Amino acid sequence: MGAVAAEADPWLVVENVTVEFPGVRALDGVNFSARAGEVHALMGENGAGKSTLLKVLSGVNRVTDGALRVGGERHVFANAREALRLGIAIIYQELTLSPNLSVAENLLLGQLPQHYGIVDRRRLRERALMILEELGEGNVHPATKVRDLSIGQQQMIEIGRALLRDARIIAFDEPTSSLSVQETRQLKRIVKRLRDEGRVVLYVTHRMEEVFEMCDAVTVFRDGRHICTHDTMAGLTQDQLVSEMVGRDIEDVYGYRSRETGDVILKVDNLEGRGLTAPVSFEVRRGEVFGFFGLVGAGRSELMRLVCGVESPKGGEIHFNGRTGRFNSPGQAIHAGIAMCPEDRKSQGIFPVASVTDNLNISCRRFFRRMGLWRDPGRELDNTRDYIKKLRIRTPGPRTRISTLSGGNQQKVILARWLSEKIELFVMDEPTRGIDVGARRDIYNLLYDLADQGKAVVVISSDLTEVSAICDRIGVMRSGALIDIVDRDAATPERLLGLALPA
Amino acid sequence: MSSDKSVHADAGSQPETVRPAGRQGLIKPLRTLLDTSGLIAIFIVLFIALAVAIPDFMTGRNMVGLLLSVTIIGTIATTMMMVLALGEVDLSVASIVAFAGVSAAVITSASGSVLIGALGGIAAGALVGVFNGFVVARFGINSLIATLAAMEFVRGLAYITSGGDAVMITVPGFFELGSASFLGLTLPVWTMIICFVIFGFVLNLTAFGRNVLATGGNPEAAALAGVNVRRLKIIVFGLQGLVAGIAGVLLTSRMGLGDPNTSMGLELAVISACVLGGVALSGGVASITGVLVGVLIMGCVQNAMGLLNVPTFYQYLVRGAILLLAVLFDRWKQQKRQRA
Amino acid sequence: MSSDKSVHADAGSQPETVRPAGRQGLIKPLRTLLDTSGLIAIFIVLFIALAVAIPDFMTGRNMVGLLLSVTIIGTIATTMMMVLALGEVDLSVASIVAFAGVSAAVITSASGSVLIGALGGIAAGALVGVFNGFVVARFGINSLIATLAAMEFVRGLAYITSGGDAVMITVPGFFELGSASFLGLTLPVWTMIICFVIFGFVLNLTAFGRNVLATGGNPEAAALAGVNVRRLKIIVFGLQGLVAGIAGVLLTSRMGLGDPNTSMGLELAVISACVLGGVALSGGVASITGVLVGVLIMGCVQNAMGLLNVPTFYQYLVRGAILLLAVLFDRWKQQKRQRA
Amino acid sequence: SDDNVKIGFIVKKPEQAWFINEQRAASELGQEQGFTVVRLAGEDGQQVLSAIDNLNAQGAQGFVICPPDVRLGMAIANRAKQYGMKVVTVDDQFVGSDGKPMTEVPHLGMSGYKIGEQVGNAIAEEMKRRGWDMDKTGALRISNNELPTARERTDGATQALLDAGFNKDNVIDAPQQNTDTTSAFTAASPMFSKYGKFDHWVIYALNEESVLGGVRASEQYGLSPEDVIGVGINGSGAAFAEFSREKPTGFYGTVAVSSTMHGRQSAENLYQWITEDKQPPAYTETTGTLMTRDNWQEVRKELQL
Ligand SMILES: Nc1ncnc2c1ncn2[C@@H]1O[C@H](COP(=O)(O)OP(=O)(O)OP(=O)(O)O)[C@@H](O)[C@H]1O
Ligand SMILES: Nc1ncnc2c1ncn2[C@@H]1O[C@H](COP(=O)(O)OP(=O)(O)OP(=O)(O)O)[C@@H](O)[C@H]1O
Ligand SMILES: O[C@@H]1[C@@H](O)[C@@H](O)CO[C@H]1O
Ligand SMILES: [Mg+2]
Ligand SMILES: [Mg+2]
Repeated sequence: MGAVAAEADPWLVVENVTVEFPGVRALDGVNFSARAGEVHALMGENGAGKSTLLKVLSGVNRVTDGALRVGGERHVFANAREALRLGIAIIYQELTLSPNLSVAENLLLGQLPQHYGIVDRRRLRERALMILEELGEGNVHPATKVRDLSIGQQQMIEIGRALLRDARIIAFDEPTSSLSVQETRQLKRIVKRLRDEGRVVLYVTHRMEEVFEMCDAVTVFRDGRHICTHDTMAGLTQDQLVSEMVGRDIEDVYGYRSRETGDVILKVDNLEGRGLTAPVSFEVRRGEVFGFFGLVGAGRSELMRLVCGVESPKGGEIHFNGRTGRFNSPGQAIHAGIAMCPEDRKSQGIFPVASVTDNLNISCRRFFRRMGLWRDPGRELDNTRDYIKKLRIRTPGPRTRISTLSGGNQQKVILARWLSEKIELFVMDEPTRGIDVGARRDIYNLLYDLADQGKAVVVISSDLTEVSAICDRIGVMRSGALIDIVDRDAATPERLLGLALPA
Repeated sequence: MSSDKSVHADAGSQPETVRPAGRQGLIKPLRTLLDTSGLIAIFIVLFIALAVAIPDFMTGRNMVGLLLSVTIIGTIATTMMMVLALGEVDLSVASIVAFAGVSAAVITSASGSVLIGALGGIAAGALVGVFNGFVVARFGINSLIATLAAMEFVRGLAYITSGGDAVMITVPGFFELGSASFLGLTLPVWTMIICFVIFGFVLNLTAFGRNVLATGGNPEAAALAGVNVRRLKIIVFGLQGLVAGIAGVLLTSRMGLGDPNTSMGLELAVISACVLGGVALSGGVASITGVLVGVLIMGCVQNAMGLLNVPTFYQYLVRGAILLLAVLFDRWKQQKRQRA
Repeated sequence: MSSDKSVHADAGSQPETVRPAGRQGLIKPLRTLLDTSGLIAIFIVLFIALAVAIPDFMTGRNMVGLLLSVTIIGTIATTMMMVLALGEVDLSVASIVAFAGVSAAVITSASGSVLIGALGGIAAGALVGVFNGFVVARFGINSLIATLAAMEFVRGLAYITSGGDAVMITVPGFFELGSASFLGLTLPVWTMIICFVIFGFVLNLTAFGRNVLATGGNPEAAALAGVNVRRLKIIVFGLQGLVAGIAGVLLTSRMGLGDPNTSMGLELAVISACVLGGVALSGGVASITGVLVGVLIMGCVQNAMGLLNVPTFYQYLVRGAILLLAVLFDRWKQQKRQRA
Repeated sequence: SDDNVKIGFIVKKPEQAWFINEQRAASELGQEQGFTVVRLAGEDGQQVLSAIDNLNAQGAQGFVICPPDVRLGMAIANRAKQYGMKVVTVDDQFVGSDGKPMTEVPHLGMSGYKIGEQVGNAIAEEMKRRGWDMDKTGALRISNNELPTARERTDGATQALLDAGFNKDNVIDAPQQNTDTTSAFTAASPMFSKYGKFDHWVIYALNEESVLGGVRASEQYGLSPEDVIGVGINGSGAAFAEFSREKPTGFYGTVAVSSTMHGRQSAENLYQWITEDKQPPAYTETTGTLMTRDNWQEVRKELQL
């Protein structure tokens, strides 16, 4: 696979590293090494310790025990600056950009070109343009403010920043979870180039295809422990990898179950509004799992935000469950029986300083009131424990602050928030972003259960395999317009992609 | 910043065991107590030290005096806690106290009725609060600047209402409001206690309180989760105005006059008490026990300085130093706990 | 809050292409002007209205007086802008002004040297600033509470240094600092102008300034990208102290005495001027033009009220209303721009 | 004398030189005569009541007070009665619910209005000496209407000027936001440019700092010291600073009152009331002495400032 054969001596060695947080041993005596010129996948369930390991490399997390060797020398990094100086660049799982600065400034943050402290605007622009070209984002202007970019583009900026570090070791933490199809392709090219240049590339992902397509070696973690390393992908099967990750066999992740559909529950007629370039009409039936596919920025989220009362439509009608009319606020929609689980976990989903249980019960706690007056923390806790079990949420307890959970586990809590609502139509925007295979299986099952009960589910997903595998019908959007609605049987990945790509 | 993130969960061993950490089995108030124990510890040590060192400190009459001296700050701190939990701030409270007091005095004198006067004053306060909430929620104006404007404006109203001079109250019944006593404590003290109980309850045991915290933690997420953020803000600011209005009316009654110049700088004292009590200015974090302790620490220090005859200028140094040390110590305890 | 997030991206025809909005091709100062144009428009309209309505307003002497009256707020606002851009706040500036002024007076009188006295005063200010920065950066103490403590403490120091009374200056040369003039403008005015130039330059054109904005926008991101956040904070607070110190020394020289009671409440005026000028309290957003306009609006309003003989009590109303209306109007323009 | 006597001395502005002096003088007297003086601040009604509670907790037998608002008299007197403490007022006399001074509480002080009149008379005399045409003279009244005592003083001065034949229309108000130099400067600045028609100016305010602010603004406008007569009130460092300048400025003089005497005398009155049960006189009025560049050192010594 690799164009340049990997060197014999590992450039990066992690020796017996342990990292402890209050209530959690995130890494437990981990040994691991990676060679220059290889792409090394790190895999494992949510909360297995992948991100923690990367943060040890970048000096963000301190080790309780153990050591790092880079190029044969022992290091303990006190902070991010030191790690950067030693040639380690990380693309973190959560975006770390400064929203009001320009793209160029974000790309070169921490190493702005300067003469005696004065920023060299020309060089800044040139370097930014160069790297944007390389990222395949040539149409992003370097002076654009980062907050005006889509999440995918922001993720690419994040990657560009790491590339500009010219680092010897470069680590990606679930980079593709918010990238579009083209962006993912571009990323794959970049990763390949990095490998060919003889760098150490660490690659964290939950997507099997990527591992088999891009990586030269894979290490699996479970519960903070190193489980196994495959130095070559030859002879390794997906099933084997999955069972090493989750400790059990999963035959078909998607496990689609067919069912009868009922009456129309949602009917959208010629809806117009921000983000849409043409009026949109579609129907969703009870018992149906309806998917929206499209490239990032195709307008799927915007469409469902208009439906769910997050933003107000400029025209068109919405009929839901016997009532006609738009919702003026998400609250109104939820009370009527539509809930939307947002796509951007960090900015739209979690309350970072609040506990898992407060995050989970924020909306549904109205069902747990005592005498209809004050809340019932006991029943809220029961509900939380219930979902901790159902979704295998890895947390020291229901009262742990959510910001200390791993990314995937935070996502599960947000999902549980909506799963515990009493709703008729459930809209999920990129629900499985960053979620491990085992848990995805559980989530799909919960969706099917909802549909079986006669409710309806709308899934927005950029994961082609996922939409085509779990949905009964799929609406494909492109550039703000609904292009076509495809039945499950006709929904081959090629067909969907063909519809979604600009003509 | 980073230190903000970490939590107070106990050290465990096996990550997969999702067992409730030891403390989490305890009842809620006790847990809160432990959570804010850094500050509570400071308070207890301070209190004991003062009681031992200053003979007059622990006397009953001094305790009553101490309580009385923190009533305004304490009462208003309970709603300021809600405002801060929401991620907002209210600088207009001192002006509201003055305006409500003056209004109550004027209305009482004009109408001859204590009830109408008191209600009028309180209503004036609540109105200002609702207006603040409206400006902040409806127009998305930063609350610091909105309430700074209100602070000027309302102080001006207080001067205009009173003509610049303190307004004397002619109806004798009015004085009883401030001095009516029950179980040895006067109405202002009871009001403070009741506010602590009510807002402690609201914050912890109602959906409203949790929504306030959620909104403070991430307003966008809260709106998407169905919280009516706008209404919430108007209500919280309205409550703040209402409570400041009550405090103003009681103050006027205790003083026997509505003084438009009263309580200058009160807003900063109230906010410090809250922040000292662990309320995050960035929103989303608040504890009623913390606020109580914050208020008491500030009151004890001030009281002790009076008893010790500390010269005025040095009182500034002591207040500044205590504030800083208390926060530093709290921070240090938190960090130690994190490492443990 | 949600309104904060939305942007002025063009209503998308082609969603994939994020092309630079037309404005972004323009040169920087012009763009900044347009960005803050809401406020600049207000200012221009206000200025013309005042010039037309009040005959004495546009006289050269009144303009000089106006400029002089905003020197302290203006000078300190330039560094406050940096502090706010960093996502922090400094409440201790008024105390620093007093302390630096008193120190300069005392040192000058003791040493007999104007240079030593002035430098001593400035150094006192810078020291307080560095201390603030250290407490905030090293211990992660919330800057509002840290500088509130400093505000008390340093005011106390000013009283103690001066013995509570205004300190007279025995060296005549000291008065020249405040009255030395060049091209018809005195040193305090030049100092303000120079501060605007320097900090405008620092904010927009230096790596330091961009790092300040980046840190304010997302401190974690900045730290991860290798920005030395701690050093940055200490420097910015240090600069704030230094500049407040300079302002204090110049004030003392202008007034001819070191007054420990001076400038009470200045911190709020400075912060309002900044926020009025579009500086976000949450950090990461600042513009020097905005701050300039904010300072000038406040100065013009105050000056005009004097010329118009507005009764004192109504001045409160006017100040509050202007502040609110200016921010409301700005908000409204922003929203209109977003929709356009 | 009695070792156990403890009295409070509560003032409305503990940071002001005036009150610092008063409290210091009282303490010194206490040391001489063997009683304790507890110095407390009472910047608003709430603080005053706390201070009284605090005194009660310490077992004080009475207190001297300069109240933040004269109308707090009833509330303060009631509180004191409740604790069995004796009260005397200094500087500012309590006003009862009828709007008249509360004569039952012994008072020592100067009338704000009368001290203001002294200022006005001093200005009028100096104007005459300089031979100014009153019609070409503006009077800058730096006012602070939020503070009743300030208003009394400026009203007194204004009245004295009018009585001396000053033209009412030439009295210009410059409201300040604070009581310090800077706020007076800001308030005064626009007035000079607005009323450029006047050749001469007289300046008065509630205290020296504020008058100084006005004088600085006049200098800024370009008026020479000969064309300005500023007269302050109090006799504090601000005035001394100005008098010790090399050259005379527009700050002509100040009506100095002996804060030291006020502090000592009021404390002594109270002490004797407590120990000898000798009720002090209901009203002791003090007056000020005009202090100018020529005589300031002697007056300062005389008044023990
Ligand atoms: N700052 C922290 N404080 C406390 N616990 C933490 C902290 N950071 C991580 N953890 C815990 O460490 C464990 C490992 O988390 P980590 O983020 O490394 O998982 P991950 O493998 O990256 O998972 P995911 O696939 O969901 O991103 C989790 O149980 C998490 O709760
Ligand atoms: N706040 C905003 N202001 C202006 N335009 C916006 C805003 N948010 C989204 N858009 C635009 O609306 C269009 C649709 O975006 P949307 O997020 O709905 O796409 P999507 O298909 O859901 O993709 P994703 O996978 O990123 O969620 C895009 O052109 C986007 O740039
Ligand atoms: O405020 C004044 C003070 O400045 C001093 O002059 C004494 O009287 C008080 O009323
Ligand atoms: Mg992770
Ligand atoms: Mg989307």
